[in-house]
Amino acid sequence: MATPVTSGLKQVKPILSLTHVEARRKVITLYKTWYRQIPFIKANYILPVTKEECQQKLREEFYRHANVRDLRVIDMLLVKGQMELQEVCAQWKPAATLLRYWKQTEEPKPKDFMSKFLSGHRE
Amino acid sequence: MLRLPVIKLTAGLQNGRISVARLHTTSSKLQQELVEVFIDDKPVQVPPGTTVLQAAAKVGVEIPRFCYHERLAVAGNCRMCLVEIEKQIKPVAACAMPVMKGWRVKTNSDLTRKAREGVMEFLLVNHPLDCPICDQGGECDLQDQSMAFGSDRSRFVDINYTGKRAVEDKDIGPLIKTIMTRCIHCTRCIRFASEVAGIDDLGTTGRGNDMQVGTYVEKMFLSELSGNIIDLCPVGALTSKPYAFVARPWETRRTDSIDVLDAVGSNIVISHRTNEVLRILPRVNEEINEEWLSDKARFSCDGLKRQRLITPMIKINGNLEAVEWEDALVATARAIQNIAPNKCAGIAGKLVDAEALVALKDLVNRLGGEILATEQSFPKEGAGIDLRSNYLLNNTIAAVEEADVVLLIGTNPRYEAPLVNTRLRKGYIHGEQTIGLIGPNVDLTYDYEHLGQSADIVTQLRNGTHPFSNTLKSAKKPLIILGVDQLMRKDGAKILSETQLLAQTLGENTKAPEEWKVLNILHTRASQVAALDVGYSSTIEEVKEQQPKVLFLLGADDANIKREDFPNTCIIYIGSHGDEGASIADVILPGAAYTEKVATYVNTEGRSQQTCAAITPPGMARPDWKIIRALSEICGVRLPYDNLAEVRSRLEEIAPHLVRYGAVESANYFAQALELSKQVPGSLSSDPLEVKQETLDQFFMTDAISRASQTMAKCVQAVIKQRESNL
Amino acid sequence: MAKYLGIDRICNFWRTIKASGGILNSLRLTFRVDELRDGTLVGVDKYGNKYYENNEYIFSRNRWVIYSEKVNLDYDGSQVPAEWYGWLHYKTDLIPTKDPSRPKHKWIADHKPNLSGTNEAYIPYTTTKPKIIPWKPPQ
Amino acid sequence: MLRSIVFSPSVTQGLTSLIRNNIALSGCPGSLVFLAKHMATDAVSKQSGASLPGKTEKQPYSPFQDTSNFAEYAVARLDDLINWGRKGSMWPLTFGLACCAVEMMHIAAPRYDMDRYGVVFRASPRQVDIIIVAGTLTNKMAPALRRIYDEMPEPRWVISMGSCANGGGYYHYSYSVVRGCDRILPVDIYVPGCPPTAEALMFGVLQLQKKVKYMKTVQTWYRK
Amino acid sequence: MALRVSSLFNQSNNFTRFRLTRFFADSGKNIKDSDQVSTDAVLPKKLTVALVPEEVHIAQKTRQETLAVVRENEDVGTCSGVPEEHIKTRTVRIYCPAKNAMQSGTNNINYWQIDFDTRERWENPLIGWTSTGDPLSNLQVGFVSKEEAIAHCNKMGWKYYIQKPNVNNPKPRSYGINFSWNKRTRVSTK
Repeated sequence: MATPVTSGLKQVKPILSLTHVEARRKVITLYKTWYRQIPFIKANYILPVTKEECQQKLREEFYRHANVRDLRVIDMLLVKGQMELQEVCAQWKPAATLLRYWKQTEEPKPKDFMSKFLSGHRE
Repeated sequence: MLRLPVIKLTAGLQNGRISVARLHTTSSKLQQELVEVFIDDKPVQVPPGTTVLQAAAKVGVEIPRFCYHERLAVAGNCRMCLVEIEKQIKPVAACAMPVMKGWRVKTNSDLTRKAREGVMEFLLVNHPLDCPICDQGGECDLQDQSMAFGSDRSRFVDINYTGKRAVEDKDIGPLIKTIMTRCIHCTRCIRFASEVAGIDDLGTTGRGNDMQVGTYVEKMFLSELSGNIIDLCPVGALTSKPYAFVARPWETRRTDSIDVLDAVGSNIVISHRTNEVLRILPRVNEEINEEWLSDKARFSCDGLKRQRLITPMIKINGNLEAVEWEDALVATARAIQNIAPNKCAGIAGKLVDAEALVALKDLVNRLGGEILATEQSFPKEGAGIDLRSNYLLNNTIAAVEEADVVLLIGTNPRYEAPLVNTRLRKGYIHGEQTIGLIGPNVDLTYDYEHLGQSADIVTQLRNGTHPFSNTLKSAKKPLIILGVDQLMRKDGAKILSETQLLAQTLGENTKAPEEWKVLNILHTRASQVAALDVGYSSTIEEVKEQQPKVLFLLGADDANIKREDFPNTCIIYIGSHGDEGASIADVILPGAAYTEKVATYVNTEGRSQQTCAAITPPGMARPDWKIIRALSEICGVRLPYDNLAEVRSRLEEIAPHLVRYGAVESANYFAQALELSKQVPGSLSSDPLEVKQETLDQFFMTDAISRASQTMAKCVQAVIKQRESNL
Repeated sequence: MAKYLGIDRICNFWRTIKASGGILNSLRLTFRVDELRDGTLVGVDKYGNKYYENNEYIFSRNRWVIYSEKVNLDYDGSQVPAEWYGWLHYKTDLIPTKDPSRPKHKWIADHKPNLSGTNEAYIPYTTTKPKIIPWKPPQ
Repeated sequence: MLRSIVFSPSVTQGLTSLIRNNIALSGCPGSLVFLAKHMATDAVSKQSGASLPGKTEKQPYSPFQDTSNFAEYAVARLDDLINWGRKGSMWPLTFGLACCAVEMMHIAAPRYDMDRYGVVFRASPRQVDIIIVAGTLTNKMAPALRRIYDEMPEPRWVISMGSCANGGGYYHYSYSVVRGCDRILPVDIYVPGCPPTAEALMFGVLQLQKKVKYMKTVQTWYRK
Repeated sequence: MALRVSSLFNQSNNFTRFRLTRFFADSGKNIKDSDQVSTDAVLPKKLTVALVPEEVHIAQKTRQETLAVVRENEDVGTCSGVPEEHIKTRTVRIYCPAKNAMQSGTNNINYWQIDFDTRERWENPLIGWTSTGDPLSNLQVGFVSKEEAIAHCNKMGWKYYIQKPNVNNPKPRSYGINFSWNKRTRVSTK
């Protein structure tokens, strides 16, 4: 069961950023771009969410990966975030897909043992 | 999957390399000179006497075969393994030909290919073209090899099929369906029957085109291992009767798991589809079951679909009624409420996993109860269950075949652990083993010296007053296997201590290696070792004496547990099948069977293994430990684990070896155990040693699952019918 | 000339009405079967359905059935028995009474119309075996 | 109207239903009860008296005969009226999914001419009473079908046409096909066949009419 | 209003394009060595000149030459798009597939494989086949060696355990023992 933790370092070809400082700068840039884009997104799509909710969600999505340390993973996430932004700005995504961030239609899965036990065979 | 060809290629090579390396280490030990041969120009060093086929396998070259099987004797009659050897005029049967120094074997030359094609053509001339209705289709060696090595066109011109061979089908029992026209006379089944199963019932009659495989007279193939000839058959001549026309191999999902119907812990593969177990196949594990599987493990899977508990039930007005989980749990909790300390007990049954055992132990302890019993009691005198060496098959199953003298005390391994018996038979045939038996005179499929049925023969053997003791004392690797049923006797502790003393004497006398252990206990219940490891030390009698207010039956279906003994007790049954236990219960909480949960089982040698969940528990059934965990929460004594990983860490706390899957945690402290056992008072009683399963019909139905199985019931009937007939 | 002026149609119309038993009966029949046609009565089956033919109509309209009075407005296609079905659908030109090759077995069952919606309706049942057979507690 | 009767060799089918309706309506001088009565037992038996020879006992028009008092009688006749209206103008939505759809087209064509029963195809679920599921319903289409069904106004009926819609048919063992549209919708009429002929579908529609005739809308309300 | 929205949109579009270009410009099309020329070709001349300052060019150049230092165990799981639930709660079994008992071929088993713990499956009421909510239930990846499989699991962030492979140690076989007089291996039936 044990997962061995190897903590050696290695040299790799960077994807976008060379250092963590650079990566951080890029993340903040991406965040700001998204943040400034929110009013326009709201204007383009007709979303049943407020600006504050959007900002909250944006923050959530960025903080979800707050513990990522690997430079290249950060870069990949940056690229993905950028692609996402592009999709939203150009309205390639329909509103319903965009609303998936809020998971409104998802039934929350039971979290504690008893409700899991009573609701079914969930792990 | 695209990467697979590459993987195969590299892995094959690597495999070859590993084998060679291993060979070198052994060779340095044995100081044998090795023979160098070249398989397709790849050099390989093998010990003399190795066959060409084995040498080829070492470099990862597979030679096609039908009759050759690495666990059976060489027959050399299918001729599929013909290969060309340089400077030899004729192709050579690789399976039977020992290598000579410097031979250059060509496994893919024109001559070889032509030879294979010819053999294939001969086989197919008389083989029916009924692949679409054949159960072997999709996992048939003949199909695969005719695709790979056969000719792409037929020279068969007899369109009226006047000359095509047809053979009458045989009836050899309720397990094996025979379609003898498909037989290609590889004789694997015959060799299995006579070598491994030890029953010379199968054989050939007639010659040439008239040759037939079958029992000479129409009778059932009376073996507890008969299912294996289905696996061995390279074509569809012998197929599984319960599985006939059920599914194709490519549409089933396979899950690797462990068998729990005996204490051997055979590795199995569960074939299932749409949440239904279709069949069970053996999985190779050299240390436990090799490639075999007992019939009970293989064919009782239809018992998993019958007599199931699928909803919780409560006794309302004297009748058990199906209820929701909430109601059942609350009703149970109400019964448990305000219970006086030590008025709560648990009995664990045959098929319980270690997780559930631990959960129940924790729950009962938290409710103030101390008495946790197993159906199979273990004597408390002496070391009791504190030292593992007291209750394990210490020497491991694989090592049984290495012994030269074996003493069986009060056990019938043929039915209690068929795969241990195959090891004994292997040792008997290939290792010239001498076997002695104290107990009833049963048919063990090999010759043994029957020493008698009385328990004090053990003492006589130790004192040297018995004629067999000389054989035993001169043995290089002696082995004692004590049947666990004898420990249930009144003088069980004494028998154990006498056996320990005898083992100690033998161990001192011989020059067996350090890790060789003479004393071995053979269990019959899959849950027993784990239960003893976890600390289920009481007996059913103690529970009866205590008269608990609440009694948990964790899959306990023993006939000794009777309602009359517990007049004022709330009996809570947790298990998968409705059997003895469920019918006396006040509350039934439906659990999962072994194919439906990830669970830990410890086999008789102390090897912990885990089953995998193949299918989902039916209806409202839940894995057992979860039920106990949920119940604990309702009762207000929450157990501190919410998922499997946490239960397992609790298991690790109690006994770390329980989560070291696949490994045998060998027991020590033999000396201490012996010291403690010397203090055991009492004397051996004069009652003869008895075993529960003496004949084949007693083998099939031993637990809730196999009792629910229709196939097993048919087997019992067939055996009884066979016994009554005059053949 | 009459044809040109369409007088023959009026004749036809009157003839049809006459064949149907007068104006009132014609209206009644039209109400019941939505149609008024003149034709020769070819046969009557044992349920009272009348089969007509008039080859002046184009093919596919020249044979028809007037259902039994018994069923009134609740007629439907399945009330035509098997022996007449073939004639009505141009599988044969011989009506059952004139066809010598019709099989006559004792065991041939009586014709039954489609009984959907009634108590005798066919209700399919599952033939699949249940995957799990639950345990029934002894009572 | 007369023109068409006169100038066709027989009474034009498409218009006869109109005649029938007219007769039915003209027989009713305003009172609903009277109308219902007229349509039901009395009127019919009176008519039959003068009709063709070999008169026998006739099946009454209305299936609701066992009325014990006037109120029940009244609601039964109301039901008759409503049912008569409903079954006279059943508009199906075409849900053509496969080859069955071609046969479904045929019933709209002149030979089978569904219009004479007041059955007219509509393209919008908002305007229809029946949905005819004609063809293989795939897993992917299933949500769309259900959605369209949900959009239909009450009362609504479902005709499942062909083996595939009935129970998966030829594609029963396919991983991507719904094994019968009755797993999605409450089906009223199953039309067997692969594909069913247009005639069979027609028969199905007529069976549905029969079913509608047995509906107890007002009576259920009254009982409540 | 519509006009305003559209104008907003246009604006925003420009806005993003600006950001986008800038982002990519200083992030660089950098992995490949020969990208310097093509970057210029792809980007509009004006934009490149206006928006990509000189420092970026320098950065690009350095990027081509330098290597970043990262930790050895890569964490690809987070950016693989696999739902978090299926990374954190899953256990992988690394094992050598066993030979199919029904057949004697062994060429298809000499590799390592990973598979996942079984999650719930149920019979789908719609089609009658078995459904699962588990995207990984059909994932079986083959590897040449155990180490590769372990590395993969580490990379994806899965917990794993290794099932002990089978040790096959065949004993030499001989045709002759079927006929030996003094051994129990002598074959009685044929």
